[in-house]
Amino acid sequence: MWKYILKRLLMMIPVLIGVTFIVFFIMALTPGDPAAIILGDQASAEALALKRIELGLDKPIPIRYLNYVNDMFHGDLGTSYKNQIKVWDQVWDKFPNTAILAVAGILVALLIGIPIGILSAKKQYTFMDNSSMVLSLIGVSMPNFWLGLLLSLFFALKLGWLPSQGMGTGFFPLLRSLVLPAITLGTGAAATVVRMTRSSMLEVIRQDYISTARAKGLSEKAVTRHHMLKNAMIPIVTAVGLQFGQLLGGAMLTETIFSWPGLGRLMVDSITSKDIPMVLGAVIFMAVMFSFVNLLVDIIYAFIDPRIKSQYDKAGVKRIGFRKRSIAA
Amino acid sequence: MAEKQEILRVEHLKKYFDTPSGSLHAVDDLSFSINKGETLGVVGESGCGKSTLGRTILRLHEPTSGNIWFEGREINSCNKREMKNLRKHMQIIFQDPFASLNPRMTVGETISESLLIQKLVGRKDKAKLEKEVTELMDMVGIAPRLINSYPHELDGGRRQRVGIARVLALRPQFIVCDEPVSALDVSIQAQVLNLMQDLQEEFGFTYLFITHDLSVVKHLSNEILVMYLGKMVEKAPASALFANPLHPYTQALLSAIPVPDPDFPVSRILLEGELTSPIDPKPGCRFARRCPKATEACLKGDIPFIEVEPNHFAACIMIGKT
Amino acid sequence: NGASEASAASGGYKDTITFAQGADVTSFDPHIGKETPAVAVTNHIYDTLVDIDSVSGEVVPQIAERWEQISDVSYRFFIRKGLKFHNGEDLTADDVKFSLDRAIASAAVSYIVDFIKDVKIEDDYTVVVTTKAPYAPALRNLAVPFAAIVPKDYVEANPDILKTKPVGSGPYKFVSWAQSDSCKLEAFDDYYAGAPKTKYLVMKVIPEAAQRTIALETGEVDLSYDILTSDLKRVRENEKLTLYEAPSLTCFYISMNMRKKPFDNKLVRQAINYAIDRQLLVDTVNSGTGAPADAIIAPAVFGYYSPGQYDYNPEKAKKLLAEAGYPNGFSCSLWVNNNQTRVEMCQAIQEMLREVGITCKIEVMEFGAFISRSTSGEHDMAYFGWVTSTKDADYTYYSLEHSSQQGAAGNRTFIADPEVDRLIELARTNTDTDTRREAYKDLAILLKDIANNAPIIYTAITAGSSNKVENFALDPIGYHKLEGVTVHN
Amino acid sequence: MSSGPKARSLWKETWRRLKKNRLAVAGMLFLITLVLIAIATIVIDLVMHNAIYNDYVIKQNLRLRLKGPSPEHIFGLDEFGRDIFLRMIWGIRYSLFMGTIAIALSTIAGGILGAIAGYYGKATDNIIMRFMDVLLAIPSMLLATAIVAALGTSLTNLLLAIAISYVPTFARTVRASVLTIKDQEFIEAARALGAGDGRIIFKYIIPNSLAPLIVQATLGVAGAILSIAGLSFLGLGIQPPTPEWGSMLSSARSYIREGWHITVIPGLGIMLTILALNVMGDGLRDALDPHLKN
Amino acid sequence: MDEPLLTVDNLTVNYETDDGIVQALNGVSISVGQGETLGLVGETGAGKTTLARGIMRLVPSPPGKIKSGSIMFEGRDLLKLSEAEMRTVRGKSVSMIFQDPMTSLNPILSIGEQIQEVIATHNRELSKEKLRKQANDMLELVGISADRAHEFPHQFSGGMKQRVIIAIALACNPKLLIADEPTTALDVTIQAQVLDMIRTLKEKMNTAMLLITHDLGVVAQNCNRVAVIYAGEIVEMGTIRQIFKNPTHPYTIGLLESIPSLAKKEVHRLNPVKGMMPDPTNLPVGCKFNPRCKHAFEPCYGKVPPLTDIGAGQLVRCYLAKERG
Ligand SMILES: Nc1ncnc2c1ncn2[C@@H]1O[C@H](COP(=O)(O)OP(=O)(O)OP(=O)(O)O)[C@@H](O)[C@H]1O
Ligand SMILES: Nc1ncnc2c1ncn2[C@@H]1O[C@H](COP(=O)(O)OP(=O)(O)OP(=O)(O)O)[C@@H](O)[C@H]1O
Ligand SMILES: [Mg+2]
Ligand SMILES: [Mg+2]
Repeated sequence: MWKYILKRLLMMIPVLIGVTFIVFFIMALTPGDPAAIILGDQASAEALALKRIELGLDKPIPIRYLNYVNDMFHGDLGTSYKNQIKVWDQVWDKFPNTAILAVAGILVALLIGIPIGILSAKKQYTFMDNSSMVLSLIGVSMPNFWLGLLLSLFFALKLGWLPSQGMGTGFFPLLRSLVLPAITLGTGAAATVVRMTRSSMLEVIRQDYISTARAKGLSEKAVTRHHMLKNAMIPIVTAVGLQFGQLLGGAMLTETIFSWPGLGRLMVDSITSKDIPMVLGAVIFMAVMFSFVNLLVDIIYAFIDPRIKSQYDKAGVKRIGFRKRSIAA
Repeated sequence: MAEKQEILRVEHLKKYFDTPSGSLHAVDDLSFSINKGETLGVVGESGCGKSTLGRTILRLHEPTSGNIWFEGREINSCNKREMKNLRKHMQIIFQDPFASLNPRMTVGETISESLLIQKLVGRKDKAKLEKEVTELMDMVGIAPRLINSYPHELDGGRRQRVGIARVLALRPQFIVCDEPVSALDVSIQAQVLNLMQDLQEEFGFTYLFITHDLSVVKHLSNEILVMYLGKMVEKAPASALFANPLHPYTQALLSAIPVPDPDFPVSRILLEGELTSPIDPKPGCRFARRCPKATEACLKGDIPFIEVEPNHFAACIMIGKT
Repeated sequence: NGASEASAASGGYKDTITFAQGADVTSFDPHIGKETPAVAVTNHIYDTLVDIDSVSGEVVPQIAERWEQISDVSYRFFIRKGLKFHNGEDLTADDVKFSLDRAIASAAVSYIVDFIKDVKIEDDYTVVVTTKAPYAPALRNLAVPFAAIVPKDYVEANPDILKTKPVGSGPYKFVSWAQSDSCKLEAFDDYYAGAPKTKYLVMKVIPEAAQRTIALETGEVDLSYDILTSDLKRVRENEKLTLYEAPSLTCFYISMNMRKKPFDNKLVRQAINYAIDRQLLVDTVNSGTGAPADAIIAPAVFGYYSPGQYDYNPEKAKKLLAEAGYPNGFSCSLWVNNNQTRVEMCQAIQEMLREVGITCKIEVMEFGAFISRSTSGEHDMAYFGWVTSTKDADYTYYSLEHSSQQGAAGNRTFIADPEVDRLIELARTNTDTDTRREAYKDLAILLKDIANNAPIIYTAITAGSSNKVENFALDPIGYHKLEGVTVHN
Repeated sequence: MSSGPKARSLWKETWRRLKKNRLAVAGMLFLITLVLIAIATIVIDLVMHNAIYNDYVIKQNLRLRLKGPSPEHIFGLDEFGRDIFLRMIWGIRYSLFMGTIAIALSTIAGGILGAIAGYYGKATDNIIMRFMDVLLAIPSMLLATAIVAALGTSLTNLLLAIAISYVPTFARTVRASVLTIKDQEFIEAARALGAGDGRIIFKYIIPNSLAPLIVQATLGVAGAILSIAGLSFLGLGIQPPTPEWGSMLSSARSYIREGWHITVIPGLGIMLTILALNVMGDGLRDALDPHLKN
Repeated sequence: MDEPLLTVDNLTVNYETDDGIVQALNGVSISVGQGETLGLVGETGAGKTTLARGIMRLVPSPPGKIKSGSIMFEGRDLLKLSEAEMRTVRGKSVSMIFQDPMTSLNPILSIGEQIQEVIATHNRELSKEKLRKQANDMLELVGISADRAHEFPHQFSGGMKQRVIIAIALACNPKLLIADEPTTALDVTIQAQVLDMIRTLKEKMNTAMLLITHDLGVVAQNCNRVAVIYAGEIVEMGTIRQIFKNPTHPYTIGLLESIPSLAKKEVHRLNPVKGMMPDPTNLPVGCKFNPRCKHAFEPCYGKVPPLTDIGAGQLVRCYLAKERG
C-alpha cells in the first residue's frame, strides 16, 4: 500500500512537468508583452526592453521553459510579473482558501446528491425518481455565476441571512461566508453525484449478494445500509474525484462572484494580465490538488473495496492516473 | 476408417502470459497431433489452459515457444497474408454464443462477414451473397426469416448455430470448438452436438473439441487429451480412456461426473483442495498436491509423458506402482 | 476582521472604516503600484512633497512646509521638521532625494518625475530640485502619489520590502494584507497633521461590481468606490445610503490610427465624430452620469478649453464620408480592453457607426495585449480612457498628441503635426499661466479640426456610503483620502 | 428473451425504450424545436440577407433600454434596447451549435485517440494516455480559459479551446469501452476470420463503443454550453453584438436588479437547454445500457 | 408420510415487463417432506428460480407479482405473513443458496462478518464473542479454517466461496434449504466436493432441501424425489427411481435422451427434444409442451392436462400418461 502511494506520488512528477509544459507554451504564445503589463502604458521603449531582459523574455521560449523547470525543481516558482512578489508565497497563501471552498462544495454535492440518488434508485421510474432527478439537474443546468448572483441577491440582500461576499475569519464567520459559495459551487457536482448514486445503486440492487442478504432475513434498512450503500460508494467516489476537477474550474467563477480570495481568482487575474509565472504557479497547485484528490480517491477505494487493496499490495502501480469511468457535465 | 492422414501437429507448444505477479504458464509444453476428419477432445478444469491452447494454435495468441504444423506447414513463420489465407482452413467456435457475436450485426451480416473478409464472394455481388447466406442458415437450421435479427433477439441455441454458420461458410478443414455447448441447455446442447456431428460427416471436418464435460466428448471424440494446469496428463483413444483411466487425475475426474442414473454405482474419489495458481509453478507433478497417491518423488524433476499402453499416454510416475 | 471590532469603539464612532473597491493593490511600493486601486490604499501610507487640494485644485504643502522657485529650472523645498516615518525614523532631505531618485529610476513611474535633472541636498531639511528644462507642471507632478517619499535606510536594507511591508510617513500605517482579499491600515499617531479620527482602515476587494453595491446595502462595507452605473439610482434612492458623484479627470476617447486607411483622411475622422451621439451615451449606457466630452482633457484640468462639441449629425457624417470617397462606408475594427462598461460603450458606438454605414467589429482583449498591440499600431480604432493625474493639460497633451510620443508613450493616433508639437512645447516650457492657457486653447481648437481622437465622455467619479459615514469627499483624481472620515455607530 | 421474428435494430429498440421515458422525450422535443427554429433563422437570414439580424437582432435602441416585457416585445428589451425574444431566437445557433460542434470535434479527436490507445495498448496506450492525464490534470474550464486567453477571443478559438479541454474525457471513455470490447469473443472471432485492424476497429469496436460515447457527448454538449457561458463571464466568450446566450446572460448580469427579464430569459434558455440535454443523455444511457449486458 | 414440511399449492407468479406479461409460474404445486430432498429440474426459463424466490417471498417486485396460491410451511401460509414475520423465517427456518458463488457474497465484507450477520439477525442476544465463535465453527464445518474468517471473498476460490455460502445458509439450522443450482458454476471435481458436503451436513442437521438444477446427473445422485418443471408448470413428479426408470411425460423422456452419459453404451447420436421453450409471454394453449411433442393430439391443444397419478404417487401432466405409464 505504502509502496503504491509512493509510486503514485512519483508518477505525479511527469504529469506536473507536462502540465507546466502545456500551460507555459499556451501562455508564452499569447500576444501581449509582460514588460508592458508590469510597467504600464506609459513606459518608454528602453525601459520596456530592459524589463524584458530582466525577465529573461529576450531568450527563446524553449530556453525560458527549461529555466523555469529548472527553477521549479529548486522550489522556485518565480516571481509575479504584476506585483513582483514570489509566486510561491502568493499561491501558498491562497491555496487553503480554495481547498476549503472546494471541499465544502464537494460536501454540498454529497449532501444533496447521495440522498436524492438513493431515493431515486429505490423508487426507480416513479414520480419521485423523475422529480428528484429534475430538481438536481436544475442545479447543474444553471450557469454557475448566475446562480451565485441570484443566491446572494436572495440570501444576502433580501433576507440578510448570510454575507454576500468575502471570507470570514474565525470559525463561525467562516462557516457563514462559506455557505453561498459552497452551494454555488456544489450544485453542479451534485447532479453528477445524484446520477452516479442512482445508477450505481441500481447496479448494486441487481446483485446476487443483495438477494443473499435478504434471504438471511435482514431488514430492508440493514440491507440498504450494510450491503448496498458501501458497494455503491465505489463509483460515487470516482465521480467525486473527477468532479473535483470541475469544481476547481468552477472555483474561478465562484470565487470572483463571492470575492473569495482563492486560487481561482488569482488564476483569472493572472490570465487576463498575462502574468505567466502566476498562472503557472496557480495551475500547478490546482493540478497537484487534483492529483492528490485522485490519489485519495484511490486510497479510499482500497478502504472500501478489499479487492482493490490487494491489487495495490500485490502489483504496486498497475493503473495509474485517473479513473476509468469519467463523467462530463 | 480410411487411411489416417495427419492434419495438425503441435510440438512443445508453450504459452506463458506475463502478469503483474509473475509468468503464468497457461500452456506448458504440449505435443500432439490430430488426423484428418477426426476429433481430439481436450478436457480439464477451468483455467487449465484449454482455451489458450485452442487460441494459440490459431495464432490468436502468439506462442511463447514451440511449433505448429498445419497440413505440413509451419504456421509460426507465416506472415500476415499467409496467415489470412490459412484462416480459411482453420477456424474456431466459441463457448459463449452471445459474446462471440457482434451485437450490432444481424444474423445475415455476421454470416456474410466470413465470406467478405476472405473474399469468397465479392462485396458487390449482393445476390450471390444472399444466396450463400440463406444456404448456410439452412444448413445449420436457422429459419430464413431470422436473417435480419440481432443476436439479442435469438436464444442461445440459435446464436450458437449462427456461430457455426459463420465458420461453416469457409468450409475449413480444421475447427477448434471451445466449449461450444457448455452454455446451452441440455436439449439444445444435444441439438447442437448433433448438428456438429452431421457437419463433420458431411464435410469431413477435423475438430479440436474443448470441454470440461467428459461425457460430452465421450461420444464425439476419437482421442481425448486431459490437461491439468497447462500440462498434458493423459492422452488416449476415447474408449481406452474411459475403460482404463491411468492418471489419478483422470480417475478422479471420471468419478466426479454425476451420472443420470440412480442405480449407477458411485465410487467417488474426492479430491482435496482445488486447482492452484499456474503462476511460476514449481517443478514436479502439478497435480501432486491434490493427488491421493502422491509421494515425495512426484515433486522432483519433470514428469515424463509416457506411452503406457499402445496409444495411451500418461504423465505419472506412480503408474503401476500401487 | 475590521467590522467585528467596531463595537469596541468609543464616542459613538466606529473604530474602522471598511471600503470596497474592484481590484486589489498590485504593489505597496509607491514607485511600482501606480494603478488607482493601489494608490487608493497607498495614498494613506505615503505622503508626497506637495499635495493638491481636492477642492480648490491648488498645490498645497505636505512634506515640504513651503517652497520657492529659484529659477526657471530649480525649486527649493523646505522640509517640515520632526516628521517621522511609521518605523520611527526621522524624515530628512536624504530620504527625499533617495525617493525622487528611486522614482526616476523606476520604469513604471519615471515618466512622472523624469523632468528632474537632479536633486541636491542643501541641509538636513532643504533640497533643491533642478529640472532639465523649464517645466511648468513640475509642482503638480511632484504631488502625484507615485512621487511618494519613502524611508531611505529601510528601503536600502531591502529594496523589495515596500512591496509587502510598506513604511511611509502618511496618516495610516500598514498592518496586514490578505492578497486579493483585503488589507488593513492603522492610524499613525505621530502624523504631522494629527492622527486620523478613525483607528482602522480596511480595504476589501470585491471584483464583481454588482456585489459591491450589495455589500454596501447589506452594511458589509461602509464605503464603496465605482458604483456600477446601473446601480447609481438604487444607491441614490436608498435612504440609508449616500451617493457621491463628481466629475472626474478621466476622458474616454476613440483613437483613430492615422497611419491606416481610411483614417488618414480627416473627413473620415470628422465623420466618425459626427456619427456619435455622445449625449445619448451619457444618458443611457452611463445612466446619466458624466458628460459628453469635447476634448481629451476634462474640464477640471488646468488648461482645459472647450472647442465646442461635435454635434450628433449622422447626415453630415454620411456626407463627409461620401466626400472622402466612401459613400457606402467601410469596414474596420474597434479595439477595447475587457472591461464591461467600456465594452458596452463600444457596442453602442458600433451601432451608431453602423447607421452611417461603417461596419466595425469590436475586438475585446485583455489589457496587456491591448496596450502592447495598440502601441505597435496594429489597431484601426481603439477605445481608451486617460486620467490627467496631475490635473495639468501637459500630462495628457504631451503624451497623446506630441509626435515624439508615437506608439510607446501614448500617442496611438500616430499624429505628427508640427503646429501641434509647437503649441505643446510652448505650453510645457513656459511658466506663465496665461501664455499656457492661450496655447492650450489654440491646441484644443486645432485638435478638434484634426479629429485624430474622438472624445466621447467625461466620466463621473462615484462612490456610495452608508449614511453613517461623515466627512467623506470625492477626489476627482479617483483615489480618495479617508483620514478625516468617521463612521457613526 | 423474445425469439420472435420481428427484426428490430438496436437503434430502433433503443428508441422504443427511450420513448417510454417521458422526461427524455420532452427534452428531445425541446431540443428538436430549438434546432428547427435555429435552422429557420439561418434560412431567413440567407433569404433576407440578414435583414432581420441587422434591423432587429443587433439594432440598438438605447432610449428604450431595459424596458420590460410588452406585447410588442414579449421578453422585453436588453441593456441596448434590443428585443430579447429575437436575440434569443437568433442566438440558438450559437449556443446550441457551438456546443455541439465543439463536442463533435473533441468526440472525434478523443474517440480516435482513445480507440488507438485502447486497441493497440502497450507503448501507444501509454504515450497517449499519459498525455491525456496531463490534460486531465488541468481542470477543463481552466484549460479552456488559458487557451482562449492565449489565442484571443474568436468563435474558432473558443470552439478549439472547448474541444481541446474535453478531449481527454472522451479519450478515456472510448478507451475504457474499447478495452472491454476488444477482449470479447466476437472480436477474436473476427480476427480468426482474418479481419484486419481497420475492419475490426471500424466495424466491430466503434459501433459497439458508440453507446457510451453518445451519452457522454450529449452530456458533454451541456457542459460545453456552460463552459462557454462561464468564459463569457470572464470576458472571454463570444464577442458582442452576437446574441449568444451565455454572453447575453453575462453582460446582462450588471442589470440583474433592473428587471427580471434581462437575466432570467437568457438564463432560463441556457438552463432549459442543458436540462433537456441532460435528461436526454440520462434517458439514452438507460435505453442503451441493457443491450451490452444482456 | 406425515404432514410435509413445505407445501406449495397452485402458486402463480407473473412478471409484468415491457414486452408483455411473463407467465413464469402457472399453478405450481409441490411439497417437501421433513428431511427430504426434492430435486427440481427444468430448462432455462422454466421458472425454477422464480419458484425458489417465491417460497422466500423474494420475487423482485416490480416486475414480479405473486398472483395466487399458498405456501404452507410448518402450518403457516408464508404468503399471509407480514414482512417482519417473514424476515424471521428467512435465513432461520428457510434459507437459500444462489446459483453463482462469485456474486452471491458481498465483495467488501469479510466472510466472517457475512456469516455472523445471519446469526446475529436471528439471535439478537448473542455476545460478540459467541457470535464469532459460532461463525468460526460454521466455517470449520464446511472445511475452511477459522483463521481465514477475516479474509474477503476475492481471496477464495469458487468452490470455497460456495462453501461459505452454504455455511451462511446453514448457520441457523434451517428446516428447509433451497439450493438454486448451487454447483452450476463449479468444475466437476469441485462440484462433487460441494454436493458431498451439502449432503453430509443436511443429513447431520436433518434439513430438508429443495435442490434446483438442470443437471439430471446431480438429481439422480442427490435427491429422493424429483419434480420436472416446464414453462412454469410441473409436468412430472415422482421418486427418483420412478422418474429415471419410468419417465412418462414426453418432455422428461426427451430430457433424459438428450444427455450424453458415461453410463450409456456407445451412442452415436443423441436424441433431443426438438424445438425450444415457448415464449413465456405467449404460451401455447393447452399443454405447454404441445409444439414440441411428437405424440400431441387434439385434446393437447384444448385444456391444460391435469396432473394425474399414474401409480405409486408418480404424477404426470399428460393426456396420454395412463397409457404410456
Ligand atoms: N490474455 C491473458 N492474459 C493473462 N492470462 C491469461 C490470458 N488468457 C488466459 N490467461 C490465464 O491462463 C490460464 C488458462 O486460461 P484458459 O482460458 O486457457 O483456461 P481454460 O482451460 O479455457 O478455462 P475455462 O474452462 O474457464 O475456459 C488461466 O489461469 C487464465 O487466467
Ligand atoms: N426480473 C424478471 N423480470 C422479468 N422476467 C423475469 C424476471 N426474472 C425471471 N423472468 C422470466 O421468468 C421466467 C422464469 O424465470 P426463472 O429465472 O424462474 O427461470 P429458471 O428456471 O430459474 O431459469 P435458469 O435455469 O436460467 O436459472 C423466464 O422466462 C424469465 O425470463
Ligand atoms: Mg476456456
Ligand atoms: Mg434460475
